[in-house]
Amino acid sequence: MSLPLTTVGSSLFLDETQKAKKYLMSLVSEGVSQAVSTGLYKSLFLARRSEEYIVKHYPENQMRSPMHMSMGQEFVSVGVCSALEGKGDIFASYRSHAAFLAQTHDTDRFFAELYGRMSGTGEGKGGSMHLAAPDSGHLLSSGVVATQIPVAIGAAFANARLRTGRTAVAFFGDGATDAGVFWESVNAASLFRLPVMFVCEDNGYAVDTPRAARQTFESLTEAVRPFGCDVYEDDSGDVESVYLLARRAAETARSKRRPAFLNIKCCRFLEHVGTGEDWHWGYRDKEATVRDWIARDAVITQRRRLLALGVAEQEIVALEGEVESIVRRSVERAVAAAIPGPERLYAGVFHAKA
Amino acid sequence: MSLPLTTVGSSLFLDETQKAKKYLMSLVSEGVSQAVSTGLYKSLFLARRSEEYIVKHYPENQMRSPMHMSMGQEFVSVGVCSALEGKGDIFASYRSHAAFLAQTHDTDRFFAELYGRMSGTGEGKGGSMHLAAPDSGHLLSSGVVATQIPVAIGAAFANARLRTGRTAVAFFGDGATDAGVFWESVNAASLFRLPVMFVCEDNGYAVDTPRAARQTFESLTEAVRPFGCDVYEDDSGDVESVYLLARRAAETARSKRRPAFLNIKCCRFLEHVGTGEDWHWGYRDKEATVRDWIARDAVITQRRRLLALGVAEQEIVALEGEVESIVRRSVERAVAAAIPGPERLYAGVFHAKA
Amino acid sequence: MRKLDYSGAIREAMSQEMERDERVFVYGIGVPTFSKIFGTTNGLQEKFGPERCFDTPISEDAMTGFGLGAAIRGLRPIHVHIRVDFMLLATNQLVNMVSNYIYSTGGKLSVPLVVRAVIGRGWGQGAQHSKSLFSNFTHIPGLKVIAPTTPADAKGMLTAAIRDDNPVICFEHRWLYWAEEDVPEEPYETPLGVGRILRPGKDVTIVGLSWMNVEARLAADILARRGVSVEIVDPRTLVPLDEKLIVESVARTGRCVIADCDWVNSGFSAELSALVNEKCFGRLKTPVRRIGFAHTPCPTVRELENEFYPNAKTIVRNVEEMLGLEPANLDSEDFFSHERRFRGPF
Amino acid sequence: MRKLDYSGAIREAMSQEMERDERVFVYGIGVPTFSKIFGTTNGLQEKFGPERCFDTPISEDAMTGFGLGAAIRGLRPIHVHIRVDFMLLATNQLVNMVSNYIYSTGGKLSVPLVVRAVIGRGWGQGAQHSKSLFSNFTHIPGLKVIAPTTPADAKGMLTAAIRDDNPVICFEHRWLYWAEEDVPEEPYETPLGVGRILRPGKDVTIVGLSWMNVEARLAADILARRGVSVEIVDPRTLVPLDEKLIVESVARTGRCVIADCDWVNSGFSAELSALVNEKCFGRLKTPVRRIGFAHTPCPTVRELENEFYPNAKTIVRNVEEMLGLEPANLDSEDFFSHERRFRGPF
Ligand SMILES: Cc1ncc(C[n+]2csc(CCOP(=O)(O)OP(=O)(O)O)c2C)c(N)n1
Ligand SMILES: Cc1ncc(C[n+]2csc(CCOP(=O)(O)OP(=O)(O)O)c2C)c(N)n1
Ligand SMILES: [Mg+2]
Ligand SMILES: [Mg+2]
Repeated sequence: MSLPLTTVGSSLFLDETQKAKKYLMSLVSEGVSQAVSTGLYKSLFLARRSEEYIVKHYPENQMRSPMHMSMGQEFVSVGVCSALEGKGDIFASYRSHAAFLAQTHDTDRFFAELYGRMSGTGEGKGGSMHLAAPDSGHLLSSGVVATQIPVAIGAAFANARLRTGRTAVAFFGDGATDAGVFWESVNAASLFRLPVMFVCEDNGYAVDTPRAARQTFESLTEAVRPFGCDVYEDDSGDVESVYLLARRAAETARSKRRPAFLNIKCCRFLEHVGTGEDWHWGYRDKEATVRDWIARDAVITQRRRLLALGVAEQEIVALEGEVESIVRRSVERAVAAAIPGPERLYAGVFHAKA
Repeated sequence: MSLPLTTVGSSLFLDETQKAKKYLMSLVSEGVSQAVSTGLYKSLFLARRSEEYIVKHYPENQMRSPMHMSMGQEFVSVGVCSALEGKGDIFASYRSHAAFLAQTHDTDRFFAELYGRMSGTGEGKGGSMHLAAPDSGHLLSSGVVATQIPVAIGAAFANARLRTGRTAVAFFGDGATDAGVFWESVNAASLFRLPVMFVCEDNGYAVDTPRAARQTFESLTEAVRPFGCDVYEDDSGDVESVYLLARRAAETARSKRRPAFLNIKCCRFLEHVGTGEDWHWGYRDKEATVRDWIARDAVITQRRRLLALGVAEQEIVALEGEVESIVRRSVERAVAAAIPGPERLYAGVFHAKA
Repeated sequence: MRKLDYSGAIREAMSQEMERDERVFVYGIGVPTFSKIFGTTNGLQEKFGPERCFDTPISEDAMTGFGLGAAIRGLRPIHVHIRVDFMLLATNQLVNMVSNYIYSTGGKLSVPLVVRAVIGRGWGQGAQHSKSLFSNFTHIPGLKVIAPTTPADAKGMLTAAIRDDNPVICFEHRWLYWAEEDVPEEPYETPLGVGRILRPGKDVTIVGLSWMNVEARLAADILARRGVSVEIVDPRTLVPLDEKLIVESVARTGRCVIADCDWVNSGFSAELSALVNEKCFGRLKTPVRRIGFAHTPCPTVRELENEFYPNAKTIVRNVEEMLGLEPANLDSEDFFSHERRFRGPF
Repeated sequence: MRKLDYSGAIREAMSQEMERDERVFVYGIGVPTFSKIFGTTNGLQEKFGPERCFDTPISEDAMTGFGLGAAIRGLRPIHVHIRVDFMLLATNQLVNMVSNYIYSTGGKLSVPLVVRAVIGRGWGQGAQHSKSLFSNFTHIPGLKVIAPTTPADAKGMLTAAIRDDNPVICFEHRWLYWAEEDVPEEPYETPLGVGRILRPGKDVTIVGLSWMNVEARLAADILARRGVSVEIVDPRTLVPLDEKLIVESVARTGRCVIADCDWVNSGFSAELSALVNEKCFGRLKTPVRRIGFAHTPCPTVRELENEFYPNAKTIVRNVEEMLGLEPANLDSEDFFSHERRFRGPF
């Protein structure tokens, strides 16, 4: 299966290897090991391929639920979750496929949930907007804008009290910063000295409403600063840049016991909800979006970087093949898995002691 | 009837008339006419005397409802409402006695409401926390923290649309700035280009919780700035200073079609709710509070200023006597007024077309 | 008369009232943007400009207070929520402010605020996009609550709501947007507080709320084929309720099923059941039955959704039991035509 | 055993559970500050430190999410609201998040969160400080709801709530804080979901909620003097409800008054009435009656408050009517002892 989007991005560097290499290296300020670079690519590719499978199979109408695709934005959650090396506690919005996979790598439970199967994260009751695998540090995703944000600070409080060494992370869109609860949460986190990370996946739109139609800040990041966070901004569109930033932010947050706010610019490649493109809506300019973002697709960039770092193409292809077959098998397993029987309806409203 | 609090304040300047005069004159940056100075004093005195009557009569248990006294803070709403010369639309918190009287001067309906009489602003149904005299530009007061703030921006929108020439003003405490809805409102007002005034009566406490236990801003005012308001701060404790500031802010807001945020430091002289003092709670230092605020009581300061400006003491005494008898008569009228009969219970749940 | 669908009827009511009265405006998240709230705001911004039809930040709490403020200072706002679930962020303003402003000012003031909230089953919407919550608002004195079922009612009742000087919450089930019928072109008011007999019958009364009237009609057709005559009463307005219409119908038939698209426990169906039982005491042949959502959060997966949501079949089975009839073979019936019609993503 | 008042019982439950389990903590606006939530948090900060008993900003929405987050990551939070009215700011978190977290994770997780909400008449509290809103929460699947009446129940049920792995909302009527009785010193659980017969009787069942049980007892005493035997059933837990206890009592007496301290329309009393009517069909001698607030916002002035709130007299009159008795002369009764006892400001 080949992806139009990926193809667009890859053209950028095709005939200019030297320039590309220099560009790629310039994107990050410090070095990361080749293993990390490869790991980041693997995570990115896993998220991308998984969503490509969703795009492919969605029309079959077996995943019967609204999907908010991460495509194009994966580098944010991949960068952050990787930086936390599994010690993150992730709270995400409905646009949480990438965050879920970056954190858990668990395509089996992921697809099972999308297909509404017993083997899914919530035995099909949750669906795409309510993914949760707390055993792997993905605590929840939520379909009501900004609702996950205060929950993350409560988890940060528990982590601090119980000394779990885990760092709570709230992922949310720029639209969530319209909501009062975002500002309440930032203030409370700072007041309680909680090393929580607020990560804004700033794609510039809430559905098709641009930031300027919702907010008047010159800089959102600067507006957050007085609330007592350390603030960071990134518009590189690059996973390693985000990775390094997140590492630094997490360290600072832990050592200073202060929340971190990361405003990461990104671009949603597909429509707000659903698996198609949305150029016909007319709210954003295709040419500019392709030029500024899709052509600089972080997945392709990272692949190019591996090549530039001297990783052999066959190695990358092998890795991609491995990921691809994991994804394919997860989809197959999900399709074949048991659908919850009607008796499951009343099960699990309340917690049953094990 | 004489007031202990007033006496404390008056001592400051008693033996130092020259110094006092200089101090008083230095408090304001521009001049105001003597008529305005006198008017401000009259408003201050009206609010103060009215609350002194509440203090006096409250133990009779005929005003049977929680009272949140403005005493000590009157200069904020008096300064602002006077600056708007009756063209303000006022939205206040439960601590709204001074705002109500500064805006309406209507002691009759005020006391009637506190006593729960048919002739009150809400025929006794509203009480101290729900004063409203929309015909006089006091739109509402509300007992749930911060709830009045967004309502003010809606009124500002209507005023702009209907070209009423009125300026909506939200008064609220510093505690209200903990609430998300405050930040939502500031953002929306700025986005919609509404010339609304957000006036924080910053007494430093939410009940007995000091600001530092609730917020982490170095400066609240600076935190509001990026939201697209013009911001102002005042810690003079002086009514003329507030008056001039509010005039300037209102003019700028109207001409630039931008909201204004005014952070006015002040001090609540009495307990959070009720008519007594609260030194025994132990959350604030009596000596410091008296020194920094009560001794600089804005009511006394303004009286001194009138003297310094050459207003004859008899004139002031006459004015005070006039106000006092207005207040006394309003109380008498309220006491004598009709109590709503049981048939009023079901009346007015819905609006009845006239 | 021409045919109009429910979505068009809602739009026409707003458009005509905006034409008639400059003070009327409509706003809310996504109101003028691409998806136009299921088409109900189509063309309004083009026609009335961005001052009278506009988008907002994702700030439901503040934007509800905004509506109240605009209403008490002379405008007539219509605030739209694309899901009642999101309106929960406005609960404080609706319950603590909007509902009691008139009363605590001694009844002298008016609050001409309309809040439109979309409800209803979609397509794997899950627990946060599927609630109805009628009773959470009917419980609050000072709020009027309507839930029109037909396009003609939607137009007339929304018009009445816009002209009403009190806050009105209007619940619109998304599957109703497709329903089509003859709708008068000129503006008209369908008075609030007056219910409607959607179908006369004599064996059993079904009191249907919103979408459940559609299911009730299907059920009535099925039951008619075996000789059971069903009366369907649509209260249309939940507050103030047309008690008389309901009580008289049940007094006639002696049997009552309340079909709600909300949870049963403490739902508006409980209020209706309590009412009917009080007022028809001694005249009921069988206990009142309540039909509604299963008492669980709404599951996402289709197979459980089908268990969660009541439909015509649920109604048929209940009526059969009440009448002591053997369950009919319903294999040839199509109970899921809408479920199939609706297909993602939203 | 020693006597303890309700406020002390609540405090003791929290204190003993905090001692027993390090993960328990209590927080909310004003929790550790001077007024100590009617004394219920006295001494807790001193004993357990500011990490386990703390104040918050006036940010109910965020602080509710905070509780959920702490609960799903291993702690056992108790969040306190000095008025249920302020908890409305938390509606979105409670209804959209807290209630369905367990379900949409397939029932695998636990949410050991307790939310305490103070309700009840005070002293000219007005429309924004006087609500109960039981039904707004009993309507939501996934929330447990309790409303203990007696000090012993308060301690036992709050203890059970703290140990429960599900979200529990605990409603406490402020006038109950003064009630005193023998309360065991050691920690104990009063199981949730089990009601209680507060007074056995045979002529009529009064199902009382929270404070109304106090009024019901007074009414029962008055009625006893003229030979009417009243049974008082206190469900104590509203969700999950002890249906059996209620239904059996009404089946025995054949008469039922539901006495609620909340609005009647769409209130929990409607749910109880619907239930009783369904389950006791044919066994009721008279229609079920519901008693509650007048269907108006709460007025501030005392004279209208007295009309707004039901009390023992309301109950007596209703029972008299149900039994076809002449209204007794009640002039010598004191129906307002608590109203008088309570005196401002708060
Ligand atoms: C409280 C609330 N209001 C409205 C919505 C409808 N809605 C769903 S997504 C969305 C846009 C959110 O934008 P943003 O936070 O930037 O996230 P993005 O979709 O861009 O990732 C809106 C308004 C909602 N889910 N929740
Ligand atoms: C939403 C809400 N939460 C809690 C309360 C309880 N409460 C009443 S006044 C108050 C303090 C408010 O402080 P501030 O805004 O500074 O006003 P001040 O009383 O100092 O004038 C609190 C917490 C409330 N009324 N509303
Ligand atoms: Mg966005
Ligand atoms: Mg304050």
